Amino acid sequence: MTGRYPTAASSYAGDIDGLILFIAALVFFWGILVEVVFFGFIFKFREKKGRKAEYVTGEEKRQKRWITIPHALVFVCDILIIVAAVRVWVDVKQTLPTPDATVRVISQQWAWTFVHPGPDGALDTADDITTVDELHLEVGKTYHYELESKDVVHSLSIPAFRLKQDAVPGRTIRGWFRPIREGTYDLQCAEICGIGHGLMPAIVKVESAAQHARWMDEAGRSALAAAPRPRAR
Amino acid sequence: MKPIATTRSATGIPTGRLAVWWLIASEIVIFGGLLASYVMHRIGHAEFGDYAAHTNTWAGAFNTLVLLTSSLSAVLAHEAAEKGQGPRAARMLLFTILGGAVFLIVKSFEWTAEIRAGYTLATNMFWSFYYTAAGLHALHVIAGMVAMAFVARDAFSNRELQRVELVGNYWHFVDIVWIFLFPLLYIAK
Amino acid sequence: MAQPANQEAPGSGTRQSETLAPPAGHGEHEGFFKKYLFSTDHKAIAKQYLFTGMFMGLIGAFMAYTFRFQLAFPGSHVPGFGVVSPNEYNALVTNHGSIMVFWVAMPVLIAAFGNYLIPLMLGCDDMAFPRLNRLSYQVFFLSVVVLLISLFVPGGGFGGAWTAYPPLSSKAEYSLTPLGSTLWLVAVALEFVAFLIGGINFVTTTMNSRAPGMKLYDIPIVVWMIVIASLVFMASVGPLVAGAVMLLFDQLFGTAFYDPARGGDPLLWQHLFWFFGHPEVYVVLLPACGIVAEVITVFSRKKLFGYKTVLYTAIATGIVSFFVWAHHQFVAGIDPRMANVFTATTVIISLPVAEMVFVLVATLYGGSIKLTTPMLWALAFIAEFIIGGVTGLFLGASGSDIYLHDTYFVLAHFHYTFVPIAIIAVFAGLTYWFPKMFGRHMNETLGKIHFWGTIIPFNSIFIPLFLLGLAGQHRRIYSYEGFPELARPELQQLRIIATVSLIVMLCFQLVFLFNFVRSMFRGRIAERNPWKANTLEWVAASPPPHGNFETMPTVYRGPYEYSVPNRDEDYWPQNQPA
Amino acid sequence: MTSSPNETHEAGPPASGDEPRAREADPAEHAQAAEHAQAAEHAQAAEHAQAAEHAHAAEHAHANPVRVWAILCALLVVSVVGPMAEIRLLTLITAFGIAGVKAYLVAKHFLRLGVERRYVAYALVVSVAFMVLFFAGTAPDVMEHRGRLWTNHAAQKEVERALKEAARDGH
Repeated sequence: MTGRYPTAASSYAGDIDGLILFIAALVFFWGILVEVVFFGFIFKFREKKGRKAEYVTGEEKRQKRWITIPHALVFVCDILIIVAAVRVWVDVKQTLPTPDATVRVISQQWAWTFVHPGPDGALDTADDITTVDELHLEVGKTYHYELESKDVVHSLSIPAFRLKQDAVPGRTIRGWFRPIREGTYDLQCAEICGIGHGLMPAIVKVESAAQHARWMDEAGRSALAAAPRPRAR
Repeated sequence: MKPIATTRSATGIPTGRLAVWWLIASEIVIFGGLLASYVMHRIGHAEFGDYAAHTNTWAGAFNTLVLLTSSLSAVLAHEAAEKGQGPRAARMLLFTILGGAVFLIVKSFEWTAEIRAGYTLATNMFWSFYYTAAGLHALHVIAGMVAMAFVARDAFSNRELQRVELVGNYWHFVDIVWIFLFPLLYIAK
Repeated sequence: MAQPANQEAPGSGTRQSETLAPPAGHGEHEGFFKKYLFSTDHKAIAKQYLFTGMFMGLIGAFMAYTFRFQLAFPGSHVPGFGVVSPNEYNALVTNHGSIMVFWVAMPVLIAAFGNYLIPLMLGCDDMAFPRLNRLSYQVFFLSVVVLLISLFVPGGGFGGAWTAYPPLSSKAEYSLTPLGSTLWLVAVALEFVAFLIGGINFVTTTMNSRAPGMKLYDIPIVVWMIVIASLVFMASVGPLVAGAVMLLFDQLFGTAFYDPARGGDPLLWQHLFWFFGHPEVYVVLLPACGIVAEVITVFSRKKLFGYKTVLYTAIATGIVSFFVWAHHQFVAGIDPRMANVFTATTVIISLPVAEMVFVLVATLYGGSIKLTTPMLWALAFIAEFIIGGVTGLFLGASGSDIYLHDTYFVLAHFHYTFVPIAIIAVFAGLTYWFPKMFGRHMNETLGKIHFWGTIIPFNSIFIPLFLLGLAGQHRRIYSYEGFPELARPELQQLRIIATVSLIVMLCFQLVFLFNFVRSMFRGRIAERNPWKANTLEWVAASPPPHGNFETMPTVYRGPYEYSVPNRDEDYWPQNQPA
Repeated sequence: MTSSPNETHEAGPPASGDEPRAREADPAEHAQAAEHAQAAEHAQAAEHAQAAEHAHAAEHAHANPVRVWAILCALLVVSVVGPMAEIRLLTLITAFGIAGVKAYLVAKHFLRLGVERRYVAYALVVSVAFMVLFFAGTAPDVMEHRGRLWTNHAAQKEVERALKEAARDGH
C-alpha cells in the first residue's frame, strides 16, 4: 500500500491487505457498474415532451432476468469473498503456529503492561521483564500473546501488524503474530475504555536479534534489581 | 367514539385481540432474552444448583396452582362475556384478580423469608436472576390485575365485553411465563 | 368469533358510518392543547414526532460539529462550546450516536412517517388505537427529557459509546459518570417502550384497517416497509430490554450480571446488544427504501419494477438480519469458530439488499424522469447508499475486519448508510409529502440549493474518513497527537477537510429550515394531488382534516399504475373506479 | 374523549353492545366496481365467513375449561413429585417436559390458539425461534468457559469457589 498506510510489519499483514484489495476489486466493479447504469438511466430517460413512460411491471420472466442474472453473479462474488475471508481468518485468529516465545499483554485503565519472558523464554519465571506502554519484539520470531484486562473491555490494536483483539476482563485470549520488519510502531486501544481512552498509546519496538538481546540484558538487570515477583494465577 | 380504523377487521380477527397477540409476541422476546441468558449461566455454573436449593418449592408450587386457577376463572369470564353475561364475567374477573393478589402475597412472604436468610438481589448471580425474572413477572401480574379491574368495572354494566377476552389472553400468557419460571427457578436443583 | 363481545367484526352495522363526516368533538373546535399537544389524531402525533426528531437532529448535529472541530484543531476553543475535555468528548460521541439512531432516525422514519402515512395510505380515518398512539409519543417525549437531563448531571453525560459495553457502563468507578450512565440507560429503555407500543399499533392498523378492496398487494410499499421494520424491531428489541434491566440493576443494586469478578459475563451484553443492534440497521433502512420507492415511481411515472420482488426481498432482509449480529464482535473475544458462520451470513445479506437496489434502479428504466427536489433526494439516496452498502463487505468479511474493525473505515461505512437513510431519504419524504402535511408547496429553488449544499459536503466529509480508516485511525479518540503514525500532517489535513465540509453542510441546513418554516406559512397553496400520484393520501384534502377523508375510499387497484397504456392520464388513483 | 394518558381507563362515551358499528362496504353496492375490488371483497367476505365458522366450531370443540384445569393440576403434581427422586434425567423430563405440556394446554385451550387463525400461532412460534437462535449464537461464548484460544478464568474460578463453599456448608 502507499505511504499513507501503515507499513506491513507482520507476516500476515500481506494476507489481510491482499484480502482487502480482492474485496475492493469486486466491490469497485459492482459499485461502478451499478452507478454507471443508474446515472445512464437518469440521463437517458429524463422527461421529454411528448414521450410517455413505458409500462413495465417487472413481473414477467423476461423482465426479471435483468435482476436475477446480476443477482446470481453477486452470489458468486459473495461466495468468493466468504472463502477468501475465512481462509485469512482461520490463519490469523483460529490457529496457532508453534511459538518462539510468549508475551503477556495486560490492559487496564489507562495503560498497557507487557510481560516479556526474558532470556529463558518462559513466562512466570524470575527473569520476566515487565514494561509499561512499550513492547519489545525480535524480528522474525513467532510470538504468542496472552491478552488480559484488569477492569473494562480494551482492545489491542497494532495497525502495522494488522492485528486487533479485544481484551475482556476475566478472560485470557490467545493469539499470535510474527514481526517481519524492524521499526517502531503504534499500539492503540481500539475499544472505548473511559475518560483516558485517548491517552492510552503505547509503542511496539521490533528489533534485530542483537538489539533485542542487548535490551533484554539491560532491562533484565534493572528488573532484577526491582525484583518483580512472578505473577500468580 | 371509536374511529372507523378501530372497527374494521380485514383479517377477521378483531383489532383488539390482534393487538394483544402482538403484545404477547413482543413479551415473549423480552422474557425469552432474560430466560435464555439465565439458562446459559445455569448450565455453565454448576453452583447454581446449590443456590437454588434454598428456594421454597412448596411456595412456588402453590403459586403455580393459584395462577392456573386464576387462568381458569379468566376463561370462565370470557365464556360468560361471550354469552353476554356481563356481571358474571365481572365476578369471574374479580376472582382472577383475587388469584393475582394471593400470588403476590405468597411471593412477598417468600421473598421476605429469603431476604432475611441473606439471599438478596446482589448476593450472587443466581439470586440476581431469581429476583429479576420473578420480579419482572410480578410486575406483569400487577399490570394484569389493574387492567382487569378496569375491564371488570365496565363489564358489570355490560360495556366493552370484548375486553374480557383481551385481558384474559394477556393473563394466560403471564400464566405460561410462570409455568416456565417455576421449574427454572425452583425445581432444577 | 361470533360472540356478542365482538361486535367489531364487520357486517353488523350500517354503511353510513363509513361516510360520516369527522365525528363531533373532533377537529376545528378544540383548544390549542387538545389539538396540538394531547391530540389523538395520527397526523398531529406524526408532526410531534417529526418536530421532536428534527430538534434532536439539531442537537446531534451540534455535537458532531463540536467533536469534529476538536479533531481538526485539537485543544482549541470550539466556537459555541469551549475547550473539549476528554470526558466531554466521550459524552459527545456517545450521545451523538445514541441521538442520531434512537432519537432522530427512529422517530422520524418510523414514527413520523409511519403515523402520518399508514392511515392515509390505507384509507382509514386514524390509527386503530389513537390513544395508545398518543401514549407512545408521551413515553417518547419523556425519554427525550431524561436523555437531555443526563447530559447536564454532575459528572457529565454518559461516555461509554452508544453500544455501552459493560463493565465500563455498569460500574461508576470505571465510567466516572454514575448519574449520566443510569439516565442514559433509562432514556434508551423508555424509547424502546415507546416504539414497541407504536409498532404494535402500526402492525395492527395495517393488518385490520385497510380500505375496502385493498388487498395485501395493493398496500403501498412504504407502508409494508414500516410494518416489516416494526416487526423486526419488536422481535429484536426484547432481549435488549431484558439486558437493559440487567444493566440497570448492575448499576444501581450491585448485581453481577456483567461483572466477571463475580461470575458474570461482559460478552453477554454485547450479544444482547447486537442481537438488537444489527436488525436495528434494517429497521431504519427499510422505511427509507419505501419512501424512495414511492418518490421514484411518482417522478419517473413508472410502475415499481416487481412489486412482489421488493416485498419479498424486504421480508428476506428482515429475517436474515437476525442471523448476522456477531459480525460486530469478530475481534471482541467471541469464539473464533463462530466468526466463520457469521461471515457467511453477513456477506449473504448483500443478496437481498443488492436486489433492492437493482429493483429501484430498474424502476427508472423507460421512465419519464422529472428532477424535482424530492426526486433528487431519492436518487441521491440510491447513489450514496450503493457506496455505503459495498463498503460493508470489507467489514462483514472476518479477515479484513481484523484490520478495519473500530477504525474510521467503519465509521465512514455506516455514515454512508445512515446519512442516506436518516437524512437523505427523510428529506425526500419531507419534500414529497410537505404539500400534503401543510397544504403548501416548498420553494423548489431553495430546495435544490439545499440539496447540492448537502450532498457535495456529505461526500467530502466521509471519503476522507474512509482514507483515515484505511490508515489505521481508530475511533473515539479525542486527539491523535499521541500517536506518531496518526499525527502526520497529511492525515491531519484529511481531518480538517472533513470538519470544514461538515460545517459547510450544517450551514446549508439553515437554508432548509428557512424554506421549511417559510413554506409552512407563505408557500404556494397546494392542491389535493399536486404530483399526480396514485396512493390514497392524495385523495384527501391538503392538509387532511381530522378524520382524513370526506368519503371513505374503496380501492380498485395497486398503488403504482403509472403510464398504463391506452389511458389518457399517466396515473390512475387507487380509488378511481375503472 | 379526555386527555388522560391512562390508556386502560376507558373514559370515552360507552360503546354499548348494540350500538351500530361500521363495517366494510357492501359488495352489492359496488356491482360495477372493478373486478379487482370485487374479488378482494369476496376474499374478505370469505375470510369472515371462515372466521365465523371457526368460532362456531369452536364453541362445540372447546374442551371444558374445568377439565383442562384439572389436567393441569395433575401435571403440576407430577412436576413437583418427579424431581424428588433426584434423578437428573427424570428431573429434566418432569420439570421441563411437563412445563412444555402445560404451556401447550394453556395456549391451546385457554388462549384458544387452536381455533385462532394459524398465522398467530406461527408468529408466536417465530418469536420463540428467535430466542433459540439468540441462545445458539451466544451460548458458545457465555455458557462455555473455555473455547478455541480463550479461557474464561474468572468464571471457572467463581464456579470452583462457590462449589467449595457449598461443600463446606455441608450440602
